[in-house]
Amino acid sequence: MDLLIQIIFGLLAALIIGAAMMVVTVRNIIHSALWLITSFFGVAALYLVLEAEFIAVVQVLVYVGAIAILILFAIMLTRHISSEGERLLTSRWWLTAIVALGLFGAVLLPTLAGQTWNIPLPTGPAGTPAPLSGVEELGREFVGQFLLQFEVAGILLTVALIGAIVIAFEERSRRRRVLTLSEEYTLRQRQQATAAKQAPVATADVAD
Amino acid sequence: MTRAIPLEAVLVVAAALFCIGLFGALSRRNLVGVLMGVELMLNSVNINLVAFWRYLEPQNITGPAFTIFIITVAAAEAAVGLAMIIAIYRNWDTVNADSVDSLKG
Amino acid sequence: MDIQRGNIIVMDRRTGKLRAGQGLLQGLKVVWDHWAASFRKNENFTQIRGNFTVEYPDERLQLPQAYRNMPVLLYDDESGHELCTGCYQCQRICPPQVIHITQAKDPVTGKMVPAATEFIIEYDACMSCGFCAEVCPFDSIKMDHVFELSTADHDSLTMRKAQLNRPISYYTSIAPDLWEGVKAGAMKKLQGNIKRRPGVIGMAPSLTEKIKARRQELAEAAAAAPPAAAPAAPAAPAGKLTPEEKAAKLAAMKAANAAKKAGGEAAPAEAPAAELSPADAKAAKLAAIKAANAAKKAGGEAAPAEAPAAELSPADAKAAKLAAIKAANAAKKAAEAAPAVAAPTTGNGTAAPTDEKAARLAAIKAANAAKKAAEQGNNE
Amino acid sequence: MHDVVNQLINTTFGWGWPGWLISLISYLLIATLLFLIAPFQMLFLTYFERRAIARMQDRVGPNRVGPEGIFQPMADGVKMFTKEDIVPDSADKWIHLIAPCIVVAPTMFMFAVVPWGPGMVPVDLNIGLLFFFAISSVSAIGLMMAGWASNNKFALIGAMRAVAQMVSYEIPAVLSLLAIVLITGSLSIVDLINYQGGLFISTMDVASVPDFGLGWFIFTPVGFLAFIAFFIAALAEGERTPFDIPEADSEIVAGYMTEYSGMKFGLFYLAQYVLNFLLCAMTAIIFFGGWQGPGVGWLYSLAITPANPEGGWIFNVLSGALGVFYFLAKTYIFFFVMVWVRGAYARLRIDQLMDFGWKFLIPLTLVNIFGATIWVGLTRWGAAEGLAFVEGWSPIMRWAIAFVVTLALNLGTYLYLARIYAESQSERARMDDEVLERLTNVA
Amino acid sequence: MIKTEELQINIGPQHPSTHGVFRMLVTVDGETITDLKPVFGYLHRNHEQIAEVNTYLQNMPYTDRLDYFNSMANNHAYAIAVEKLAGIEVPERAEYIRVLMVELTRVLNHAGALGFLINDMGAWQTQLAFGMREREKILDLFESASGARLMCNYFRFGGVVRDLPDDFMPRLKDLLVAMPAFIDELERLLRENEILLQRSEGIGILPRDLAIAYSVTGPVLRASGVAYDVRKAEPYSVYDRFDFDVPVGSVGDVYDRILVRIEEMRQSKRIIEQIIEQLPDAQGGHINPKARQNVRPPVGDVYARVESPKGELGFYLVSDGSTKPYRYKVRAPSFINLTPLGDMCRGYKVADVVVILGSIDIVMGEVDR
Repeated sequence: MDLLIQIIFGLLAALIIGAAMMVVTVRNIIHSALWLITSFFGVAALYLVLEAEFIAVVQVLVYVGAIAILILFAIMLTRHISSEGERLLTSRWWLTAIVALGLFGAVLLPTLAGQTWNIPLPTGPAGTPAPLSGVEELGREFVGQFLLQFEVAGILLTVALIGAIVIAFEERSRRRRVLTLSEEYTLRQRQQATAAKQAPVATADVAD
Repeated sequence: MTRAIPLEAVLVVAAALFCIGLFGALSRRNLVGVLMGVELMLNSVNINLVAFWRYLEPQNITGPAFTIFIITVAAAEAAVGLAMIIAIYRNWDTVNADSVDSLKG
Repeated sequence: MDIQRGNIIVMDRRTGKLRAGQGLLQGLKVVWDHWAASFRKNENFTQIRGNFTVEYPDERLQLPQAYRNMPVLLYDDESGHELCTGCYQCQRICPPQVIHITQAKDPVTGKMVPAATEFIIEYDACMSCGFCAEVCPFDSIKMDHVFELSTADHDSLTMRKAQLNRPISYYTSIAPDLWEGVKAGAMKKLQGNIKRRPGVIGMAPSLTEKIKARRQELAEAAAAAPPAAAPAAPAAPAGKLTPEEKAAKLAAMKAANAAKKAGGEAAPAEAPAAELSPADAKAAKLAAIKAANAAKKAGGEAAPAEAPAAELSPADAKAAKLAAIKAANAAKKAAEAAPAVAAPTTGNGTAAPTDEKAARLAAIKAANAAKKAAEQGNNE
Repeated sequence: MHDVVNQLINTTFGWGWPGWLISLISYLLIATLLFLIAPFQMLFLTYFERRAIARMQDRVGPNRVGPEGIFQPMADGVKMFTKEDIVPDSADKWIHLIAPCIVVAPTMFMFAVVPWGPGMVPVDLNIGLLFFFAISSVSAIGLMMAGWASNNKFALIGAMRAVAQMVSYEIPAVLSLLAIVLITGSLSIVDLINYQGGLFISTMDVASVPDFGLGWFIFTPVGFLAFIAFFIAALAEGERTPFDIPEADSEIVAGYMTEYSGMKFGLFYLAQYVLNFLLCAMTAIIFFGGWQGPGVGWLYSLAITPANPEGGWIFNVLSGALGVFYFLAKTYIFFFVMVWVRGAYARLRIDQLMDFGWKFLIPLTLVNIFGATIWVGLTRWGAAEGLAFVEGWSPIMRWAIAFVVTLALNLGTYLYLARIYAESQSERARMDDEVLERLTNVA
Repeated sequence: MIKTEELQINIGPQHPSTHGVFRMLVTVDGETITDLKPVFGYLHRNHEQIAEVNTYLQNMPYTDRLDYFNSMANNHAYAIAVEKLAGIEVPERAEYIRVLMVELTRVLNHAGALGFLINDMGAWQTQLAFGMREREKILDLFESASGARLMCNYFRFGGVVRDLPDDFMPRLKDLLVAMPAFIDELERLLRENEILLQRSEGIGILPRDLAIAYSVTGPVLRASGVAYDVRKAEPYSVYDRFDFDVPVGSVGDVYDRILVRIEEMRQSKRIIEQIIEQLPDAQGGHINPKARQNVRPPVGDVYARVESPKGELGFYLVSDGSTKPYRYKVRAPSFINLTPLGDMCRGYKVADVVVILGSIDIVMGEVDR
């Protein structure tokens, strides 16, 4: 049983890391986004392994169902830029690679050094109640212990929503508006009416 | 579960994910790519939170709760970020980070 | 604007009405009514509900008499004669020009006969306008009711006369009233045309064999009674000569001439007769007899007799061939009898007897052979 | 299933296999069963739809292949399989290939939480409803991939429309379910069904009501409004008329499926019909009690269950059969409604669809959530929660008052929103007028 | 909403809803149309030139193929033109039969057109199936009279090719029983349906003055509020003997076109009822017996027009005294009604294009000729 879980975990870790690697190295931005989705799925599966079903489902719902789709939409709306042949990375990508690797080393080395492998971890006593991750507990805590954070998150979401709309929405006057035939016709009539009002004498002359 | 896999293994995965995300966020030219890197980083943080909750304090709901908050923040960040990318695209006609270098809109 | 006898109605758009889904429910109601009513069959014009489907290959609607699909040619059931006279009216009016007619010619006189030897309609390009049926003065071309004509290729939709022929009885079965209206005139005109058609010209191709068989029966019956009475009466059949008879006569005449040419010495031409079909049997016999007479007249000296038929229709090709072979044999015999070189026997034996051409060829060859033999006879 | 397999292997044969192996075997069995059921549902649904809609149009529909044309879908399937698989030259081959799979996979996943009868649920997740909707949003990715990989303008537009529509209609769907979740207090689908015993009034609201399995949510104003909103959202999610904009054949040919042929196209079809089946099943489960119906509860109480180990196995079979019958009957009735709607209506335009979703359905469902809280307060809360005035009322009285209050609230909201929505449409025309006015002055 | 690049989409010539092989080169900004260029000619069959090498009568079946939905109306216009040119009298009874056929044609055309329009809006054939059901009934009548359902080729110079069969009138009366029910039902389906209103109200508005300027005719013109109907403006045949109203719209959008078509079906039914009343008293036979079909009109030219279901259908013929027209020109309503399409679609959404196109009710056979 343990072996099974270890194998599953190994596969999941490989999936998550591999997909993430593809995200940052693949040339086509759409493929990159699809790898990102793969990575999200891997993380959701990892949550399931960690017995956090609710988080896993929320991960799928929010990351895959919303954020990934938003990203895909953004890519498609800014499509003709993501063409082939352009440089994928910035000119100093090696620097960032060193920074990232260094950070990983800094985190990983102490972990590897200080780890005593294959020693069963101190787990709770046999009668430990099941871990709390149910919806009910979360809901209670959201309106209890974490009320402030909950409110702040709500406000953040609202602000983000409004902000996103404001940023992405063109001002009405700047937006190109295609007049329909009847609108054009009305416009012309009104313009003629205003012109006639402004220069009644001239129109009278023409009429004569 | 907790018997089979040490906490550190999960943390190593999270750290690797974070570093990859960092690399992506710093080195990709495409702004959407940058955003994807940031999403990876946020995911790694979530893994950490869930792992710590599960291994250390399964009776305390704080871990999942904050994971949810971070997911919320990530959603907000993605929405605003992508809106900004689209606004940038509209003004500069590009989504490359190093082409967007003037302060004038 | 003013209009006469009527008003201008400005359509009511019913604006200002609160629309909270009543229209949607109304639509659902209508569809539901149809669904609920669809379990019974509806064949009634007054109803708008119920299942209207005609499950086509199993059920078929009664086509109206006036229905027109593709043109066909009618022939008379009784006599087998086609109503078509090859007058080209339909060919001329046909808007897409898909009708092609070859008018029949009298093989003897070369004159036009009121019948069509070939009649082609390209069904694939026909637009079913029905003009051909309307203009046809002899009511020969009519619009068929068969519409299941689909094929995989265009060629099979080029209909020749044999495929176009339909008996009048078929047409009366699909459009009795329409036929009733034109029957008298059409049949009268047909009788007039039959008189002007020699032999099987103008008969439905599918019927010629049958008709020939019948005629043979009649002839055999006739031949059994007075077998030798006729030989001396060459002029007798003149009135009702069929083209074959004519042809045979012609051949006989030619043979006689050739024999005469052979220096007054008649060749012992052999008659190409007995087994021939009644129509030409008589003629051929006659010819043979004549040739024999001529030969006899020629005083026992061999002269090639030329036998049959110049322009026989395909059906009598067999007869023609036979006649030709016989003539050739006769010529051979004649050549043997005389010190003449054998007349070149023609290759008729192998030629397929199916078409006119071969028969004609055979006849021509036979004639040539006869001529040659005659020349040789002369030379000696 | 686990119990049955365990019984068979360990008790009957006495092989003593470990528990995880038994679990594995039972889950594999269930998965196989569901993977068999799903395509057959799809085959039958296509036939059902074609026949029903033909009847609505005074026709007969397919009736040639087999008795009454029942094998027509098989013939179509054979046709699909034997067709040439065309991949456009400029398509992204791999994504083009895996997109249909990604569309189909989530629909199969969703079967995991659908209960077919009493005690007949593949996995009783305590977040079943959330799982259902989380997974259903995944297929949007597949649609996007299909549209993008085809390298075709129609496909891309269709995919964008499909995804925009799915994402925006997920919100009213989830919000309308939220009202129900508030009442039941659980995200588990099994709990949801168990709540719906009773006779017009749920036994959970009023305990004294006899249990005929008819205490469906549809009989409450909150449930009714939620049902309307959910069903409309389900139509949009399942891309059914009047919301079949992503594959609007009269505008964008076949939407994201334009460049697909053969079995890949068939997979999209499979996904769509299976999704439709699941949405109908969900509607039946959430608002019409799923397998609940007269007799099922009583039969099941006599059967072998963890709570009642001394029951008769025949009652398991009977209650299961009756429950599955009720469930499928309800599901097919909803599918018939989908067909019915398809037969009657035209299609909305994409902007109208968005307007309708965002400006009408979402406010409606939000108000409905408010109604649900009133419902919960009036039927369940007492002095402890701060509602002291309800204390003296009898349960049936509380139920009746809750009914009246929520009915008034929902009806008023509906009419008010309908009016506002209509006004917002004319408001738009007025805005156009303003633009014209401004342009006039500019010139 | 969000500015994107302008995208060019080809709708057609191979497209489910272009009513034939019609191509629209649509430039869209997001979903909004900035430009639409109609491209036609894919169904060009050289109709007018063929007509000039055919005799006058031979052209009759070709006119069937112009607007293959309403072959009777096309026949009528052409017959009137040639009769005017050659001075052929038409007996009264023949005129009644002609008008009867043409009005039936109008009903079947509108039933089909509305069905196709709703189909373009995305309905799944139901309304079309209902329309087609009525159309089939009328076509059955046509078949029994002329011998063909679509390509009727029924009219001849001086009358019609054959008189109505005996069972025609009873069947027609049956049909008239069903027709109001059908029209009412169609109205119930179309008139108040919210989805349909959303799709048709305010869509494709063609203002009155512009409609006249574009020389649009038929229901499209009347929907724009101009009460112009050739049957009233210049009564031909026996149209001056019937009472009927001219429905007009007030806005000129797709919804008005639907309403006008529904009302026109009612008016046609009214005319048919009057024909049934008056037909037994009509003088003469089904055709003028003195009229030669192989006409050789005197030198001259003529323009004859009728109110075909799609608009004013006119034939311009020039005769040089021979049996063939020297010049043959068709004023095809579909073609001329199509001219404002590009302008009408501007500013609307992609989905509206097919609806506007459907509301114009074109038949490509007539547009390309």
